[in-house]
Amino acid sequence: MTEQAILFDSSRCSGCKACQVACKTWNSLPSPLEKNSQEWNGSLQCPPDLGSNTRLIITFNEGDNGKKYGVNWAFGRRSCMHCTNAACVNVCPSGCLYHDEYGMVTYDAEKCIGCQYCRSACPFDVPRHKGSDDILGGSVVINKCTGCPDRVAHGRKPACVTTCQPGALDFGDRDDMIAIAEERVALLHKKGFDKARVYGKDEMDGCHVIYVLKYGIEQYELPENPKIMGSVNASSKVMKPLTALGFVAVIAGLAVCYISGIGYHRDTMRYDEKKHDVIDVDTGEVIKHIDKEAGER
Amino acid sequence: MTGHYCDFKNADVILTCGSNNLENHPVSSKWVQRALDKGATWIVVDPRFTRTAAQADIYCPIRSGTDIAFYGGLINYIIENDLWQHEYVLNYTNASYLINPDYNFDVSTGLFSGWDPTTKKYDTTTWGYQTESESTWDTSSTGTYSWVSQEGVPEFTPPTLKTPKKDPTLEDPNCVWQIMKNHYSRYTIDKVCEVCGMDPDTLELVYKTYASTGDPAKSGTILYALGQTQHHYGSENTRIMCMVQLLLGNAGMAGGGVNALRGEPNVQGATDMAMMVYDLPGYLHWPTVASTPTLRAWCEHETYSDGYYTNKPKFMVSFLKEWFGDNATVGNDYGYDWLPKVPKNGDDYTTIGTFELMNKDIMKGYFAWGQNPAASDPNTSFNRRAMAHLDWLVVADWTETATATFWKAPDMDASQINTEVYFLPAALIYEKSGTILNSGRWLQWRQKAVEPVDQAKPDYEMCDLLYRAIADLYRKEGGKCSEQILNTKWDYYVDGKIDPRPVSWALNGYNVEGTDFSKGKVSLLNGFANLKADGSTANGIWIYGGYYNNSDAPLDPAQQPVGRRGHDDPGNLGLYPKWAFSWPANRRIIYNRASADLRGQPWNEDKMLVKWDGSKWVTNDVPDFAANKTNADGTTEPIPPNNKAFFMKWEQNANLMTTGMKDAPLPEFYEPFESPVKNTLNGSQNSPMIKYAENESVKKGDASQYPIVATTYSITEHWQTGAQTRMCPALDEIAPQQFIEMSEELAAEKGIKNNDDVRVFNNRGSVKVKALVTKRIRPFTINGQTVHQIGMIHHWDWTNMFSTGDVVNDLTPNVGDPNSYIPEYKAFLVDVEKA
Amino acid sequence: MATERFIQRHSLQTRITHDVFVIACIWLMISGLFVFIPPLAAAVPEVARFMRITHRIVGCVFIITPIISAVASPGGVKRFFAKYFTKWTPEDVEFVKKFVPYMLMPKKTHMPDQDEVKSGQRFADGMLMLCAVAMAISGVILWLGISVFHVSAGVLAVQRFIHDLFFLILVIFTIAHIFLGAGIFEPYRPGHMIGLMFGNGQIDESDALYHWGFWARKEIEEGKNIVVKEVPDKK
Amino acid sequence: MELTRRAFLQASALAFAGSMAYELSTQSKAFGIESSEEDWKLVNTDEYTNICCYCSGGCGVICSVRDGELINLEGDPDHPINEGCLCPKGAAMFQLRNIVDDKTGEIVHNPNRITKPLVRRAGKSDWEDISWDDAIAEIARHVKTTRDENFVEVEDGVTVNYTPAIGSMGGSQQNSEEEYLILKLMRQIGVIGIDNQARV
Repeated sequence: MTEQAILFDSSRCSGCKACQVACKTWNSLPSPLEKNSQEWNGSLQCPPDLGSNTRLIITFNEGDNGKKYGVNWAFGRRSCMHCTNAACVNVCPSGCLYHDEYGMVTYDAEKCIGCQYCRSACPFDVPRHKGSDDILGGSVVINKCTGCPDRVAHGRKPACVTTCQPGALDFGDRDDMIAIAEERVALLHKKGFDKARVYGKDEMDGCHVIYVLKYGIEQYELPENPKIMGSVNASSKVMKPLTALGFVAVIAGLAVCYISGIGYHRDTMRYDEKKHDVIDVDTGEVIKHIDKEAGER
Repeated sequence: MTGHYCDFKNADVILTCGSNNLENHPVSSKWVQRALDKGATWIVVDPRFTRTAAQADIYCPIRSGTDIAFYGGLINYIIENDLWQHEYVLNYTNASYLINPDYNFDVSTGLFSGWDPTTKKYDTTTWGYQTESESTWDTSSTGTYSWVSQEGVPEFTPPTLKTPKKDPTLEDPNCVWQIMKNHYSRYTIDKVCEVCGMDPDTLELVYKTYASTGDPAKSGTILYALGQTQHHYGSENTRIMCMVQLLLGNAGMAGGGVNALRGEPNVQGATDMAMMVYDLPGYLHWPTVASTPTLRAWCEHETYSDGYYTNKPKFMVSFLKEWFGDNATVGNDYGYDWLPKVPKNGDDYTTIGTFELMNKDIMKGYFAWGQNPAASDPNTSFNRRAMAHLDWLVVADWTETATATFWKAPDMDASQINTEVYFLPAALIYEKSGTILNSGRWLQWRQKAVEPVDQAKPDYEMCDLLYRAIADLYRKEGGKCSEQILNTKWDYYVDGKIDPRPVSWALNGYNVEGTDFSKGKVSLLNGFANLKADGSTANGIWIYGGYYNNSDAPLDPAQQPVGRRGHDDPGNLGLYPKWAFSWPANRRIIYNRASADLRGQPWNEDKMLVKWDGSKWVTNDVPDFAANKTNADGTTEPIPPNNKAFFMKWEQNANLMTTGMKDAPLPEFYEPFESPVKNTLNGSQNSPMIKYAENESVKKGDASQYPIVATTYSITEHWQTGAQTRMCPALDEIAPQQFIEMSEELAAEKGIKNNDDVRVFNNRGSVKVKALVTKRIRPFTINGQTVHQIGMIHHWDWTNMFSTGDVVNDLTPNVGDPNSYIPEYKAFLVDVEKA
Repeated sequence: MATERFIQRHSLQTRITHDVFVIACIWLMISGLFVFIPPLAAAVPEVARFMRITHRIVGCVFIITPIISAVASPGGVKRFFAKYFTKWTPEDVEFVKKFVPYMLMPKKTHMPDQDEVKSGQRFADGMLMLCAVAMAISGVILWLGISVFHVSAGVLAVQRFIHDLFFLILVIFTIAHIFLGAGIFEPYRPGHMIGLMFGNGQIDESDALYHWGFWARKEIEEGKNIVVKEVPDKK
Repeated sequence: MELTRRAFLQASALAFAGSMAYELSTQSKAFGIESSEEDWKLVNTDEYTNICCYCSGGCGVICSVRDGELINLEGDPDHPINEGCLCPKGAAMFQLRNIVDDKTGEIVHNPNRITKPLVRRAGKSDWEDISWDDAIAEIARHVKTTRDENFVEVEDGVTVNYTPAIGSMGGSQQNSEEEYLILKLMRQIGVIGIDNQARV
């Protein structure tokens, strides 16, 4: 199978959030039902962030356009970037997260142990977990974009892509998506959107979600140079081997001690508190006298 | 729409004005993007910088309610800069027609000639043409109108064709062209900017860009919606767009036209079906006391002297035949007298007026079919109090709407309300089958997918239960004019069960002979051309003729035109003639004759809809003109090209100036009913014919108390009063609360921060909402004074399990347009404070 | 019948505190390993999920046990700090210097007398306690940060690193602690070392003199904590 | 007749089930979240085409039905207007009938929907249940009483036969066949006050 990718062209996105809804309905993800339980946060970006039942959001950012009217209104997309060098896959302790045949990062929820390492490892802060509000965490299971492998396997595009009216989302061979993105960016440059760029082509050794950013990257809640966080690398790449090494070394060292200690003999002692003498019980010999007057203890 | 959604891709320039098409008609985004990909330019003119504006090439702000000034300026710009399409305007419009020399417009009073101050109405005589010659119909057996003399056709005197005087040089001061040119000469760029509040550079860029479609090969489309229509001069707003499209030669072109993005799933159908006081299905007029008291009077008053509407008696008699069945005979005027006649005060029975009637205890019973007037109509707090006067109310809906529970509203005391309210649970759209129309006039079949949940029923079943119960009572007990009820034909059953398919037969039309609904037998008509005025055909709505015409499989919609699923696309114009059916007669772009020049050659070969090849018409679309004629011997022959491009008008030319509107022959700018500024274009602040403004309930506010202009609108995440969308948790999640959009300047003035609770109020009501403070909204400078505008979404009320809020329509004024009676939701006055 | 003298070194409360803490610690290490060692979790995800729940519950025990103990006996806390944060004597310095030679050549190296807590012990136990505190704090942040406060991924990553780092140190010092404290190291074996925490908390006179000379002699001189028991005659 | 893949499937279904095939005869209440051994949400579903119920775009949708219950609803890829796409409202149309319970994760009928006739009596502050038969009988009686008490037969010497006392609002939500029946029902009792959502 050739590598596939989702293309998101922010210059076509109308910010309608149909993709968010389609993601929910296809994947049977619930929304809160309690009356008026959802706070509005002063923006069309609702919900404001990914959540335990929200795998995808459209971001809204109003930038100055330097013109008399209007703004540079950037509609961005926050969801799994399906990295080639995926921090979540690297860090996943249970083999739950993996790359599927199309290069998308998916998971086997049965294998998730709920450690949430993936979330803290992800440079895009994407993975969320169902049941993460459960204080004991017994029911915590990862919930993030899977790229709808069930749909793809049956010849359909991911739910979000299928529903997108303005054609801001597409899905296909990664190379094709990159070509479309690059062509689009060239056109946007021609139209005067100087900061337009492709994102996801080389990031994280190549993402399987390719973005066309119409405005500057600062308007899109995306890291300029996403990297697997140092501490994640330290934890997974250094600490684990180091701990194993430390464990082995200390056991080995102590084994030497143990061997050197074999056959050690020590006489039984007794202390004569009146004479201040330490006495060998077997021989009665005074091993040590404590000269109290001299200040000895 | 004169075109349809897929046709937007053929445009060279798209003007979105009075609509927020990406947000509220999201499917339009696909076709607008296609046009942009082919190099089109997209202009958005809107008071707010919307999600639509964010994607457009040019954005131009405009103060709510000043569209006529904007378009008037565009007309002036087109004329001044000679950017109009000469051949088109000269031949296909009434530009050269001479108008009555007594016509006048007085700028100082803002009144056209013919104003009667006592009735507050216009006599439109002076707006009419000078007559060149008169001719009468040839109704002899060999004449064009021989059908009039046939047996069974109701007796009536055919109209006289008064051929107007013309001046093809357009020099005559009384010709439409000169009058129009003179009328809009006041609408200079500076004047328009002063009224509308944009800057001249932006306005000129918009004008220049849009006027470029005056090039015959180019087409420009105008996408509008309720932003244009919901004003007390909303109909004139719509008309002035048509004028622009005619001047630029865009009407009838692929990628052109005047395209209303309609807001409800089947509002096109409801309008076609005449669910309005004065209308009869198919844009005919319902009988009135004043003009059409008898069938003869109807035929004489309504039938056009020339053009396709010479056929109106055929449509009417067929309608009566379908309505009363065998009970309709030529002897009893086909039952015409049993139809209720609209009284002289018919205006009082339109939406706004009905609540006044309730308040006066005249209207005592009310049906709300999937509509929610207690939250959606203007001045809803008044409406709720008016509804409390009702004896009974029936609501058919999916969920508890504000209308069904008006007595539960926070400001109502249920113990004092004696209205008996019935809630009838309705089936969802995929729990029943039937036909629905989109804005592009496409009739499409809905398949039933699942049974209704629990006891919910389709509306057609409710109608049947009610009809039978009411008819039973009258049959048993008698009562006032029981024949009105009992003579009505009501036999739409399949295997004894009410069913939409026999209704489809009725709507398509059928031969009376060979049809017996009770036996499941029907002889369907091929199209409306087969309709007759002699009682031999029956049809519920003439324009749908042909949508369900396969008599071989009358119970199988999939084998009917309405159920077609073909993808042929002749000319690659997105016409899809084999997908479903488009009225009239499967025409996808109406007025398509105007897409070709006088010799029948397309203005643009790439956008060829019809073409005269020297001996016949070559077509990609069904011709919307007389392309062939049938000879007496039954043979047909092509009609060579002529100038009759608009054959639904009796002149068969489009009207730049008209007598068809009640309030003006040429659209003239007036300020909204509630406006913070004075009208500087003429001496009348509001349209002289504004409806309902004198009703006590309106409680007009003035700018000294309420200085802020408010406009109401929808967001893409919710729909109308939210009764449907707030019941979908996924939608509540992406748009949980009601907000208003306001400028940073106004917020600073009022000490309001983003996400604060604010109170918006005027004389009619007060609502608490959230504030969205944004640079996307900027204050206007109008006549040198700063005018703040806020935008209010209106999707909430007290009902619903998931999400509730205040009713924004408590604030909107219940005044309206004299032609369409539409309320003025889009511009009114309020004040705002931190809650 | 001869008699033998014992010194009561640890109170019942101390022993219970230590033992509960030890059990919690071991459980946390085992349950933590299911997250720490991927193939383990992959092999038995059900067990891993169970372990993860217990990691949180036992984590509470781990944190609460010393706190309860401290609250129950404020004096003990005072004494504890007094003996751990004491001035270094020349013997303490000498002990540290001789520690490695002693571990490798216990037969040839003679350690100096020590106070109640040896200097090496002070260092090792201090590291254990530091690790415990660091693990507890980072653990709580990871836990509540995910479930209640929804802190940023960066915070979680840093805390996870801290959790991992101190786990490494903890592992090293715990093994050493067991090696010596449980008397696996032969020089530490005779006597009742294991019983100090897992028995009656008493140490026999001879062992006390060997390990903590200063303290043993002082205790014997004071006689307060001395228990005399009859023992069978030695051959 | 043009047949696309989807139309063909439907045509076969129709042929199989006879003339009433487009109406399902049975409905199963037993439905829930798809069982995990089924690899595909839409396994063993029948497809029905419909048209979106929001704006006037006329977007095509496909309803996937298993055992008489709606399993999925998404855009109709064969539809020339929307080409399978749906806006947020259209994409949420499934939820008009079925929603996911946020506590149990199970799919249940939308609790916000009312599926039984209700009546609110004069002066009362809440609904009461009523049977369809009783509701229809009572409404018919109300209509007759109001109409007979407020009926104008002749006005200015013209036969007019109207009642000013009854109004009807709506129609833009219904199918055209239903609009015709509503119009006919209302006009044949003499109603003048007819309006719809065209304006509001």
